[in-house]
Amino acid sequence: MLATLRCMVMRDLTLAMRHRSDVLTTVFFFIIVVSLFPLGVGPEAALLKEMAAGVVWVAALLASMLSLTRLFADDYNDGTLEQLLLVPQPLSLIVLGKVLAHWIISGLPLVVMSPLLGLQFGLEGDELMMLMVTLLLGTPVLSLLGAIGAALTLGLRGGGVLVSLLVLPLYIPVLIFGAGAVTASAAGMGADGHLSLMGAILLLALVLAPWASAAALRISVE
Amino acid sequence: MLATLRCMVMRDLTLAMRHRSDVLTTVFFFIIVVSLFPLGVGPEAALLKEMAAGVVWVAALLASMLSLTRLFADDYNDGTLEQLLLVPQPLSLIVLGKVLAHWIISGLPLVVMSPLLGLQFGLEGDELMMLMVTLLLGTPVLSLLGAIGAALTLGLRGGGVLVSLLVLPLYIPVLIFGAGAVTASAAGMGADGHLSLMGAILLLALVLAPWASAAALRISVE
Amino acid sequence: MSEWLAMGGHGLYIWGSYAVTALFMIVEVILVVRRRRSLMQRLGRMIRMKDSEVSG
Amino acid sequence: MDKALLEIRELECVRGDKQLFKGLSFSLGAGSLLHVHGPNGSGKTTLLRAIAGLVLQESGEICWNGEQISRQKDEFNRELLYLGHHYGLKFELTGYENLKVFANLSGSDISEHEVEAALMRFGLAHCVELPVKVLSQGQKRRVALARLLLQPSKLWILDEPFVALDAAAVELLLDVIKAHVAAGGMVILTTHQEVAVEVGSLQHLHLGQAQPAQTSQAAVAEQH
Amino acid sequence: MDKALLEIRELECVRGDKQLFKGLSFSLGAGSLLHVHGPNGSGKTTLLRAIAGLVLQESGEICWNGEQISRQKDEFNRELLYLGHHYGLKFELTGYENLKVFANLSGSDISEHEVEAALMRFGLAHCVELPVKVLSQGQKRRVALARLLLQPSKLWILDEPFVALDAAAVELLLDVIKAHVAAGGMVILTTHQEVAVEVGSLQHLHLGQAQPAQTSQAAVAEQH
Amino acid sequence: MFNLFKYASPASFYPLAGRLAMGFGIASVILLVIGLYMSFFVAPTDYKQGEGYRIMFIHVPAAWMSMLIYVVMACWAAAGMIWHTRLSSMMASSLAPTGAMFTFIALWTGALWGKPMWGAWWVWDARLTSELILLFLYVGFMALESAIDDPRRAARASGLLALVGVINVPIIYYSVQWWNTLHQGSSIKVVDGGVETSMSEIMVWTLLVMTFACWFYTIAVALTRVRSIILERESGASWVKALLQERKS
Ligand code: HEM
Ligand SMILES: Nc1ncnc2c1ncn2[C@@H]1O[C@H](COP(=O)(O)OP(=O)(O)OP(=O)(O)O)[C@@H](O)[C@H]1O
Ligand SMILES: Nc1ncnc2c1ncn2[C@@H]1O[C@H](COP(=O)(O)OP(=O)(O)OP(=O)(O)O)[C@@H](O)[C@H]1O
Ligand SMILES: [Mg+2]
Ligand SMILES: [Mg+2]
Repeated sequence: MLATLRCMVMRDLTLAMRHRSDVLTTVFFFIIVVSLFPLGVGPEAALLKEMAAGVVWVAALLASMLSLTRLFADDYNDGTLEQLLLVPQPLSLIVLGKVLAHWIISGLPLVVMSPLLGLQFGLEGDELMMLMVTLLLGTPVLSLLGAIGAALTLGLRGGGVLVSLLVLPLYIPVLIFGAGAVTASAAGMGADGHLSLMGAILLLALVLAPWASAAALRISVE
Repeated sequence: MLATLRCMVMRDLTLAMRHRSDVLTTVFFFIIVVSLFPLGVGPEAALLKEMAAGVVWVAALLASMLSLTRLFADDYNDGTLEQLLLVPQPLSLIVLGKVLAHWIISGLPLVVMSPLLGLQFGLEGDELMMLMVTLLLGTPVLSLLGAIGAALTLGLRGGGVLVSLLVLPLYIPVLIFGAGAVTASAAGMGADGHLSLMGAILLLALVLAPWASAAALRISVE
Repeated sequence: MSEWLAMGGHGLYIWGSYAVTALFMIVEVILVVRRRRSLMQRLGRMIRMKDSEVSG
Repeated sequence: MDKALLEIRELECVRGDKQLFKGLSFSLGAGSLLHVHGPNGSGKTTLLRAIAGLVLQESGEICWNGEQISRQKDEFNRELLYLGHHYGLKFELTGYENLKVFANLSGSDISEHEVEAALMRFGLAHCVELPVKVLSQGQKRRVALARLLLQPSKLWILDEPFVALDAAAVELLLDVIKAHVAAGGMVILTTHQEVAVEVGSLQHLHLGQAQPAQTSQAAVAEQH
Repeated sequence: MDKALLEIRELECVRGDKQLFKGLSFSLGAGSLLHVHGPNGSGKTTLLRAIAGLVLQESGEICWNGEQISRQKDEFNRELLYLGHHYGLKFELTGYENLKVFANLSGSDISEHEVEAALMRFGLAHCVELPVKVLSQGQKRRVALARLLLQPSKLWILDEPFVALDAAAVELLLDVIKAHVAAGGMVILTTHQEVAVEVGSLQHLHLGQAQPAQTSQAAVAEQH
Repeated sequence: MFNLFKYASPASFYPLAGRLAMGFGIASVILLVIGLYMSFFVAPTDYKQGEGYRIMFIHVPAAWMSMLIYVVMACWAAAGMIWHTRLSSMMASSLAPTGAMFTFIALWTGALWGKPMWGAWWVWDARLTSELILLFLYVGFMALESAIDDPRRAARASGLLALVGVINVPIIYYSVQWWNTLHQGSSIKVVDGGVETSMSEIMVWTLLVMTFACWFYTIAVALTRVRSIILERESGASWVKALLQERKS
């Protein structure tokens, strides 16, 4: 079991490394979206600080979602997915491997970058810490839920936009708790409740999402 | 010449109509992104009103950009693009046709929807009008500039994210003037300067972008 | 009458709500019925064509 | 013929509103080869994908070792190797890496040396280090076919495997198929090319014309 | 042979670090057919794409009517029809719509009736209303090939056109090619299948083995 | 709608659905007429909100229906996934448009109510937001279904989506509490209280009549739609041919 998981993760990481720009571009997209806001909204510091958590989280959502479209699409187009369905291993395990790789490529870098962006918006100390922790808990959920949407829209024209339509509503709880935790801790209130809820969501997604994605994949490949 | 243009526009519109959801999904993506912000930032009316123009414009940028990836990608993958290059018509004309269709599908609906979203953020009368006008001038520019990026990243893995990296910087002037015009008119200052600048940008893009995209396409297909 | 229509100053809102609701419901019913009717026509044509194929 | 390992009973497949075939029954034992014939669009690919479990049939049963394949996906997949119209290769990886991944996932423990030997056998010695993307059509297909030498599957399902191959490679593939059947394996294949696949217990299956009116044709399976 | 319309002089093509051929020269007049032979990876596709102007050559000249094609893209494209490994079809559109778009873009004024006749000729009468996506491999290729009947191009470049076609369709395509050559057209094609393309003034071009060491083989063009 | 369960075969369900649709359609028209009469002529003017509260008589039924329909839809989808009954997925897809319509009506009437009551068309309150998300879920369901050509694949894919989406409903529901403790609650609580205390018996009855009218309307429309869907997907079946022959003669 672990061997299968490792093989899938390594395969997808190798593929990503073949095009190293992939990893960078997700982060850059994240940075650019976050940086667009001050341009659109204007430079007032108080306003910016108040929006900070929301903007960073929304950008993380979008960045993760954008990179989603490619999660299964390449494998689908070149026929590898067909072959993966025929591999004598549980499909949900294979999906989990792919999701894990996706998170390492597109989620983890966001977590690492977030304090820098928070600084730009005037967040400090604890708030930065909280921003990072919520992203650390939240981004895997984004990848996991996103996998379901990506699997469902496989091979459909307009998949990129359709996947966002399907997936963003599912992301909303994560967004609310994630951004809420940062705001709460900025306001001096405890954010433990938020964090434990996010942990629960992560566990739930970890159990259910690979299974649902596997079912969706079987439907889509037919 | 006009026949070629019309043929391309009709072809792409037919393709889009084959999947009517395509048209809807771009709009919905736009709506969802705009709606995400209050969820992340919180429900305070004053704060929201201040961010309104910026948020709507950033969402328009992202929506237009997301649908861009598909502008040439489908044609490229199934080999039609190769055939379009071999057609005895100026390539920039064909590109212009595709861009026009793209705008009708993904830009125009945003313009139509924007007042409704403005209302949600508490904008009123003149500000709503201004938001619509700036989007009407700005979204064609987004499609035109985006085409260059889409053509350059054709066939590259991770095109979706890469295209944003190339294109977003080009979008920034449009964003600044567009959102700026709304803010200026909300603050009671005239926005004529902004608007005429946007008109100039539109004309420039209309002349140069199809030509640049055509050149980029030739490079990408080899 | 016009006083009743004004609904104590809230006329626009109330009638706006009821009118849009009525519009949507009526349009939905029309769409559903039209879908059924055109489907029946299509299927009828199909059957007729099959019949003529068999007999001819 | 040995005891039938693969049994198809009263199979019916429908795509869109078109019934491709129905009432299709046959069985296949160890050491036999089934050649599916039929004009374009007659449902050969659909049949092969249904047997591989990639397409749901409308009715009928597909049994492996007496049990329906949908009830024993993992066991059946262990015995199956399906190569379709698609190459099933990651274009960014090299041929070597592609084969290695498949070997790993199928759970078989394959050494570097074996993978190299397989590639060599298919005449790819000088392009092991190139990403599959830049290979020619025929070379891509050779890489995909090299999997045949690596995975110890009993049942091979090959959908037009000879496409894009040059004469030498066709010859080679025929040898590989013959050796597999001779060793008690089973092969189901389709091809429009004239190739001499005479081996073991050979069965021919003819799927009907792809005509609009004439949907429910009887499929003819003749023993060779 | 008539006056040469297409002339290739000292052509050299390189992919990556590999020289596929060099010093390749031949010329082709009206009413002639060039059959390019060679094992997998020998550079046939590359040569055909270079002639179509889709790949830049390393050195050498490709002239049409005495002038380099890169200097007269529009004129040359009007005379050219290239069908490669890819189908070049929009999978969401129906066969009819696909053909109509190409006909429109190439500037030829083609009636509905003619498009339908072309599809009919290729045996697609019953699937004109289906999106190409759901067609079988062979049916897809038939749709792509139906363009041959619609566009009045002089030079056809066909890269393995017989792939995925059943026997009847191969026969039909041969007829179409023969008619084109007989009417003074020109065809360049490659195929690994054994098909009898004996027509007009037939030329064979053999590209060398795809061996690592042996890069710069002399290409042999023999007159039939 | 549960007793229809034993009619799992489309052939036997089709004629039954026709009769049921007719019955529920007539009932809903009668109830609508009564309900509208009560809303405007029987129910008294509210002492606090004046006439404006009359929007309630469509707003609340629409909001309730929007949520109920999603849950029912997800149940049908689940039944379809588990028992592979073709009819279940057809029922699910026939409910979606009506559900989306009621969601939109709830949003629209809420907005029109909000302007005179709160002075704003829209506030980012949790309840309002979750209703908006519900609309997205409906639209996503329909978009996915229409994006897939093959009807059987479309049914299975959108069914899976409906199931995944329904997990989201309680999560959204509970997020209300978390959210409101952070940002001081909007006026909806106050208004709620106001309405509730002033809710006379006749108002409750009016509300009930309107709710049942909407409910029956939904059933009638969904059944009519499912009849079309059955015919579309089973157009090749022999019973459809027999039925059409019968109609023709
Ligand atoms: C766009 C704005 C609005 C939306 C999306 C909306 C949504 C909803 C929803 C989903 C429900 C059902 C909730 C439940 O049963 O628990 C509901 C019920 C209700 N809404 Fe609204 N609403 C909006 C505006 C308003 C306004 C402005 C008022 C009054 C001033 C209002 C008053 C009520 C009342 C009285 C109920 C019934 C509460 C109950 O069941 O106890 N709504 N609304
Ligand atoms: N949605 C649909 N509606 C009608 N017919 C369909 C639909 N989808 C697929 N088909 C038909 O089903 C058949 C699929 O055939 P399949 O791919 O199995 O053929 P094949 O025997 O492999 O042909 P080839 O030799 O060309 O590969 C085609 O005739 C196709 O037109
Ligand atoms: N980047 C590269 N580095 C080295 N070799 C390359 C590179 N790109 C392409 N090649 C080689 O160039 C050749 C391309 O051949 P081409 O596709 O023209 O062959 P072909 O004659 O059409 O073969 P087939 O019969 O298989 O279609 C292949 O041998 C391929 O390995
Ligand atoms: Mg096939
Ligand atoms: Mg080739």
